[in-house]
Amino acid sequence: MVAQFMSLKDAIATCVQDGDTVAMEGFTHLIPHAAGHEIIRQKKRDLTLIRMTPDMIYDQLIGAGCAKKLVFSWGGNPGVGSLHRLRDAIENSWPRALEIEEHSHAAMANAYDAGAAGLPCAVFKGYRGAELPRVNPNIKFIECPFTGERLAAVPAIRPDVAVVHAQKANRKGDILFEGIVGVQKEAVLAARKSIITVEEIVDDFNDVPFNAVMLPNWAVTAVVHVPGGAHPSYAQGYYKRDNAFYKAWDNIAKDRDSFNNWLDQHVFNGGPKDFEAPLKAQHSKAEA
Amino acid sequence: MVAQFMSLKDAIATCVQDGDTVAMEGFTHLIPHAAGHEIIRQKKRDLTLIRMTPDMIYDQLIGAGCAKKLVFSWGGNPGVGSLHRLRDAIENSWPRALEIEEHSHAAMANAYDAGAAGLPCAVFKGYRGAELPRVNPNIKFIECPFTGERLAAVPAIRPDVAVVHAQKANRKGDILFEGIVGVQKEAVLAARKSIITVEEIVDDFNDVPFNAVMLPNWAVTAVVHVPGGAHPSYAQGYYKRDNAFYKAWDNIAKDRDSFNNWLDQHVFNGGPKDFEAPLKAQHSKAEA
Amino acid sequence: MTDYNSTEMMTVTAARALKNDDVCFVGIGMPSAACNLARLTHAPDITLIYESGTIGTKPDVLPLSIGDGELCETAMNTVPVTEMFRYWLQGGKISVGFLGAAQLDKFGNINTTVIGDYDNPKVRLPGGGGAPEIATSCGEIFLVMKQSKRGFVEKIDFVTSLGYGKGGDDRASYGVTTKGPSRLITDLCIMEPHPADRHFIVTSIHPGVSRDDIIAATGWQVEFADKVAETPVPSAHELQVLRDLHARTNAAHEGQ
Amino acid sequence: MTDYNSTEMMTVTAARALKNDDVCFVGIGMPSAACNLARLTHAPDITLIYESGTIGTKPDVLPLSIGDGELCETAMNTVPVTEMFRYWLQGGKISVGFLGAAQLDKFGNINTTVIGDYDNPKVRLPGGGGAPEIATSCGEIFLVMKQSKRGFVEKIDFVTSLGYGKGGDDRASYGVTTKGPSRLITDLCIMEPHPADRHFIVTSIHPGVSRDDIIAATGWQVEFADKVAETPVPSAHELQVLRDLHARTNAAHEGQ
Repeated sequence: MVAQFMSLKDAIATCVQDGDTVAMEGFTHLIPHAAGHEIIRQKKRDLTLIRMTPDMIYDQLIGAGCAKKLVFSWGGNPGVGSLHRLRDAIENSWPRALEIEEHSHAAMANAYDAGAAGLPCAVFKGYRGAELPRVNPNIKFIECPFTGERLAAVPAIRPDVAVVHAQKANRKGDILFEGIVGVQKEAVLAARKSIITVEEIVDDFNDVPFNAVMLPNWAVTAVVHVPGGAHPSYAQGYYKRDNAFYKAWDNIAKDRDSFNNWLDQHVFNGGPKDFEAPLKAQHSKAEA
Repeated sequence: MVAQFMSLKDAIATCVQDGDTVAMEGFTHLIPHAAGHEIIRQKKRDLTLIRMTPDMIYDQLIGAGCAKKLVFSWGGNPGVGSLHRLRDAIENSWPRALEIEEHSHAAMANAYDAGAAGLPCAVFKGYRGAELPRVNPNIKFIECPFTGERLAAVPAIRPDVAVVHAQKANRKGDILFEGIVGVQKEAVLAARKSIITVEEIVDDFNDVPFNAVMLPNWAVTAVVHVPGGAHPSYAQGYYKRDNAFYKAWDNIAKDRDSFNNWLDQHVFNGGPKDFEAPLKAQHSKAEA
Repeated sequence: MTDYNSTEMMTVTAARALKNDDVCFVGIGMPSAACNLARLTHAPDITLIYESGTIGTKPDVLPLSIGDGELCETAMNTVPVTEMFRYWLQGGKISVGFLGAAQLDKFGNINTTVIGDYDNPKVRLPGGGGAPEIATSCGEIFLVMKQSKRGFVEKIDFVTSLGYGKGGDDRASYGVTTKGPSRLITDLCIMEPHPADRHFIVTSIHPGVSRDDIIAATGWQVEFADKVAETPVPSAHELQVLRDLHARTNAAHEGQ
Repeated sequence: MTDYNSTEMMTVTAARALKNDDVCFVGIGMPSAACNLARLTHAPDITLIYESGTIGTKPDVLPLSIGDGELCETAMNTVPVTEMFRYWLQGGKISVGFLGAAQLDKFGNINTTVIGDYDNPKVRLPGGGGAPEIATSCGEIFLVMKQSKRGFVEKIDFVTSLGYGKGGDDRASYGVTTKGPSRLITDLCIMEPHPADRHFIVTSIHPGVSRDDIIAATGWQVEFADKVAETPVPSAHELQVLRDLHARTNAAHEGQ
């Protein structure tokens, strides 16, 4: 069950089925945008999308009608404002109704940790005095059997598929993450199947530090070479966050028509190769 | 509350009191042997000693009469055999009776994790069908509030003092661990006070990888420069495990008199400077 | 004296509340500006932690998100997000957390979830993110928010994060042992909790602001301390550092 | 044919039980020799994991402890011990665990804790270490142990780690869904669990060993399969690799 190298098209077609629970992670850094576009292109439907910060990537999937449910903890465009497609789905059921399951970051992080650790639930000091437990039946409380302290519990996250972006794979399919590593490793370990898009495939990892954040090839399903595949998010050591595009997204997504136009132009008539372009532009600018 | 640079003598005198709960960690690698000797020299008494693998370091402390209780999960000399001083204490109460609280590795690792995470207990899939829960009242079972699955629970480890050895501190007192990092970071974060002995003090950590295993100076109490301080354990990048001494320990510790002689010669009439000697010998042998 | 606007006054006042040995959980926006201003002026050794996992970060420009590359590049160490929330926040290692809100009540309870009914919202806000556990796990909380009748309300629509609950000892009844929102810094004044009942009391008014200005911008009945101080104005140095920081930030974010 | 001793026979037989795509949790001593022999012969891609946190290690000499520097230096990655037990072992990522014991019963339950009474032991053994959770979390367990009446007993003094419990479906009654001890490899034979009752049955006898030898070295009533195989002897290549490994190991450990 060692990782297979695949095209992005084949990886999504093989690993993601309609109705699946999908966690696409990356905490600001290394967000798998190219994979998100491919899911939209393949018109996957009825997905339950899990992600701490739904962000532009899920704004796109939700606006494109791929999702029936969202599990999340903070649904904004960081430093910019609202996720308009997410709000339109929640407030107006456009393009379809969206069920939500809302948590705090601490709950989601613990739930990924529990998923990776093979536990049915995460136990943590959370939600004390907060109102989410009233509206989310997946938040319960238990007592510490030693102290009697009341602790929050949430179900472990065990997605059908995890999709993440990393800097490097070696030729065996082992994966290396560097920088802000978020919950990606946990998401992959918690999932039944996983797709890892990477910036680069290298011969070996001989120069990697002992305690680097890595995944062995036997813990991964598909490895896909997609240079620039995190754009407009970033890949530490490769390219920077395209903050200007995050700001521009506000206008693109505000309006259904402009969103659909953008989708037609950049997703339905696009492909993973397009992700190399902004990367090259950034490089040539840096060199200029 | 930033880390203080201290002598080993002052660090132990300041941080370790009679009756304290002390966790000296290091999983085969980076075991703080020099600090152990200093605790024996200062004749600390009635300590509750916590450690996954009591190993030679606790064999010495127990044989020297420092401990009233041991919390542990595997009490042998790895690859060699018994810890004779530990067995003499349990089987014959020599030099004094030793209370034991016995766990599995998984339980201890989870209990350190829970201690670092500020939780009162650790919840994990453990002890299923095992007999330790019959003899250890600190093992209980709870039910997952979502699935009903039965899960083990143990109290979090929250020591008064954690003592660990690391490769490097910078001049601010930030700490770097590399290689087999065990549960050291967790032990320090779980403890009220901590002593870190280090191989080397460097000007800065500019060349350290983003995701290295580190502790910031404000999470540490005392930093002590003790080159060779892990011997006969090892420090990756500095010196190797002295496997021959681990084998020799079997004979030294087998007999009470030979143990006491060893203690007199190497501990009561020794000091942290002695730990540099085997290190130099190893270097000169390597160069020869 | 240099001219300054009310946002600058608020930012500088928030920055001054931070000490050199604080370990601070930083949110995006004003908290980030205030924390970095503190670091660049009176608190050079302050530890800034962003929930993306960066510990001891010293960014040259303010991040747009909580996970810009600059945060990692300048950090002492970057840990997984799971570790950040488990060992560092829940583990009680953070001395100060900064929070803002869409709605706030007089006990410092905050709403960043919805305006209106949860299941049928008038406005869907981003949600809690880190706030529910930041509010209870940090040593103390500084609230920073521009005053308005819409934001400072008698009853918030949703309790995203706990302040003093219903006041008095209510916070402790949830098993919370941390101090809670010890300071509320606005564009008009500073408020601090009543020692027993825990509702906010105005303890310092920014220069040029009247009591009526504060009352007009607050949805609850405002209470003033017996002795109300005048908030010290920003120094020329603080303003310069803050404006340089914003100028660098704007240049960096637009330039991409 | 090359001469070999019974330990070599046992080690080679254990090594042959491992597959190229196995992810194996390796204990010190014989399991370590068997796993590395497999890696150096028919299973070059096998993933060896030591509980010290090293993943995919390829040591040139056998470690004395489970945490020698060689393990880390040759590993693909080294993780904290907390992560090893939480994400990798408990997370169900390990296909095979190797365990030995001081005492073993016919259902593969093992004792590495005490001989005699727990509170008043005749012999205090090292204890469970990783074994209680290795026994239940790995996909399957290979038991490796030299046979003797003292070790292979009708009733063990302490159940350190679960095998098939009282037999039949008892293992599953503890909520355990993994396969359990699917193979017991001794210096005399191979035993495998009865498909329903789960007690061990001799399925293969090492060359030169008689049924009486096995019976004489077993504290429970030995059962033989209808068709008992003869265990294939070690090849010259396997013996050479194993002996070279031990020679390198002895030189390395004595030379310090």
